[in-house]
Amino acid sequence: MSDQKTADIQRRTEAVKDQLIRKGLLAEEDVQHFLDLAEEWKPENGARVVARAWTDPEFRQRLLDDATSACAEMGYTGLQGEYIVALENTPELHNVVVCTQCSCTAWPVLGLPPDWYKSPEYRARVVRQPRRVLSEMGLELSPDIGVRVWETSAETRYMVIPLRPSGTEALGVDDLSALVTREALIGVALASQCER
Amino acid sequence: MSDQKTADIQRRTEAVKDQLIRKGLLAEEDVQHFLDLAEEWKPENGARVVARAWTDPEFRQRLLDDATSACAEMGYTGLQGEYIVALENTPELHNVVVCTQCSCTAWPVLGLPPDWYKSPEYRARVVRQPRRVLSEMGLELSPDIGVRVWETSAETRYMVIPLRPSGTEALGVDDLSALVTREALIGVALASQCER
Amino acid sequence: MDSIHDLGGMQGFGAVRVERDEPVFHEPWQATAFALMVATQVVMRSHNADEYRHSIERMSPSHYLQAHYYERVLTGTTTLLVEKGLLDLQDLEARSGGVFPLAAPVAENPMSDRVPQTEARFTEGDRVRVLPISPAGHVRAPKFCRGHVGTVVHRAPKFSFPDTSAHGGERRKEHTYHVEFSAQALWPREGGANDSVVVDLWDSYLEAASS
Amino acid sequence: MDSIHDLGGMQGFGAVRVERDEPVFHEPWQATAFALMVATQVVMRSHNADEYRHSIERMSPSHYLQAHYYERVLTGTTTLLVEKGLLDLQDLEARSGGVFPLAAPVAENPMSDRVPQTEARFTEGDRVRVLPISPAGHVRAPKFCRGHVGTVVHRAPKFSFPDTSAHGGERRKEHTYHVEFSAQALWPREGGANDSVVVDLWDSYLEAASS
Repeated sequence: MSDQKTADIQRRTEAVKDQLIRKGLLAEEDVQHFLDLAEEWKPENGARVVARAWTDPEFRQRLLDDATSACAEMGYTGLQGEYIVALENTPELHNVVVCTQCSCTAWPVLGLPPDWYKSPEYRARVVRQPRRVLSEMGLELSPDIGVRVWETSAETRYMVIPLRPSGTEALGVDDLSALVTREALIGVALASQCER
Repeated sequence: MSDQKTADIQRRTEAVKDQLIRKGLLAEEDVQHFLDLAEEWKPENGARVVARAWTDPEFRQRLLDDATSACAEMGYTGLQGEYIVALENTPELHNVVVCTQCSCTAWPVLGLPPDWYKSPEYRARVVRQPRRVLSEMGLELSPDIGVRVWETSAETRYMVIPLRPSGTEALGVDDLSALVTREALIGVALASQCER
Repeated sequence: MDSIHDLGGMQGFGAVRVERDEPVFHEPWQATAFALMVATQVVMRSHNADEYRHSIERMSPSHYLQAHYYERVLTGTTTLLVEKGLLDLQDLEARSGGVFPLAAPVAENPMSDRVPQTEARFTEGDRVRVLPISPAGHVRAPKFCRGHVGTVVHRAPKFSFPDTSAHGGERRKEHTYHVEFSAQALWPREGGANDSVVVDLWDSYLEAASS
Repeated sequence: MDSIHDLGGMQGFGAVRVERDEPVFHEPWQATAFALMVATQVVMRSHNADEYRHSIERMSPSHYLQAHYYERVLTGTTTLLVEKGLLDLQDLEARSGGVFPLAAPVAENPMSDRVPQTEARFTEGDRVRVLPISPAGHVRAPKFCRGHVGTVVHRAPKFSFPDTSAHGGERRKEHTYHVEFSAQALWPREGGANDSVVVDLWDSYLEAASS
């Protein structure tokens, strides 16, 4: 970098896009296509998968055996969903997902990840001090519960199946899915008795 | 850090100094004392040690056996000079000094280190790519010459004894010492036939 | 590549800040940067995902830490487009009205010399040690687990080996394994007794361990 | 502490910039920061050199990389003075007219549990392996040599063990050794055949190696 000032990030982004389109390497529709896709990837998808697993024992088993096809049968598949593994929380074990080296996430079921997931703070600390990070984020876990942190270092994309909150026996799938946030699917929160 | 702006570094420094003096924890003379000392620590000291080693075989041997006392007998001792080791370059081996974790240096013989020595660039790269770093800094070494990088990770403080340039047989100690720069004492340059 | 991107276990960072009801994109340029990152790989096929990840790793550490995620995305993608001659840096700088910082060039000799493992060498329950490798080029074994012994808890399918595919090498596929390391083995005085970290590791990164 | 300060071998950095005829201090505050760093340790004895080094390690990685060397010096020193109750941060911020960023607190449980080695266990020519330690507190074994085998080329005198003295532990002294690692062992595809790196390592960091 010279002593000149760094260009505004918005103008840098526009310059790349404009030049790719001007040279015919990409079309405006290509860009729009992936923005439309990004709208379809959202944590509500993963929440529906979880709610169904809570209420349908056979689906739960299929999800644990082969989450990629179990999610695909609900329509959640595609980029960064090529090999999904579902991690079921139990009263003894809590699962948390991170990508320390970049910010990989199961897009079709979790959506594009939030800024905190992509931050150096989360990526550096959650593998070393998971209980402390979770506590700072509002989730206090008993020392009796083991914490298993899953590092997304290769091509597996993870989703957490949180514990079904007690007192939700009467709820249907739609109401249940409303209890599952993006944070719960990553493992930094529990499924809540209060709706999202 | 809050959203407020970081205070100017000059004002931060003055605030610390003023408060230490106001509280009687330090005196203005204490601060001045170490600034005066810093003036005495300079690469010219190490250059004189090298020139003497080039011309006095017994001193050279004492320097290689116990550089701490050999330097002390010339008056170069004190802070960060408690245990000095002299590294003699040979036609087959070139020595380079670094401190990857902070910026330790033998103050009494080398002086306080220059900014490049303290930079992340030098500290990160010279242990991994010493030939490339030296080359970028203007020192091309034949592949026949081994490079030994000395990492100042504990309490040993190093100084390099560069090779005496050819054609300097007629020079006395003062003229010889003028050929030895701080960079030569660290090992990123050779002693030069041209004066500093 | 031993670069700033390999953050797992690095200390000195503060609290994780969670934004309530965070939008997917905070500003329009972030959406564009995201779409360009995917479109260059999927539509243009100008580079693969491993080259892309490596391009971000090559950013200067200071720039990496200061940049928002989608600035890293744009920087890596643009670096590759410029390196491959598809875009011109001077032109981009003229159009954007300032310096356009890119990532550093690929190291010399970046290609992995790990022996390809076409057949799975390990299975669930096996104890494995992560090799203490430190290659100049792309690698996906995080530093925090290198040299440590863990247990295979799952064998995943074969996936393209990133250390070669990031550098134009032959496409080879290897199984990856979910390897569980006890937290106390990784960080003896910090890790909880019941806690562990599971890392997804290619076969080539591992050797059999007895204990 | 696995922090940004442990830079040896980290990739992604650019060229080393040498300033011709560089002055010892570029601005008066740098001289003051230097003098305060020494005077607090030597005159006030408010902290020792190991606490001081560790205080700089605790700076946030982003601040560390952006700060000039003497800003790191001032930040570490001031952090300790505030932690020890000798200076008040709010007062310093009021006087300096803005935020005064300090280093992060010491980790929980930072004290080393390495067994003290009062007698030298190694001698010149011995092959030794650096233990793959990753302590929460201060340590002076650089990451790039951890887990690697080298040869002792010199035994230095005993010096205070930094991992305990940085955290108020008993003052214990151990020999350090100049341990030579072949460049090809550290970086297989990059290191020159005749090249090596010598690291000065406390006895406790090492174990005997057969090969």
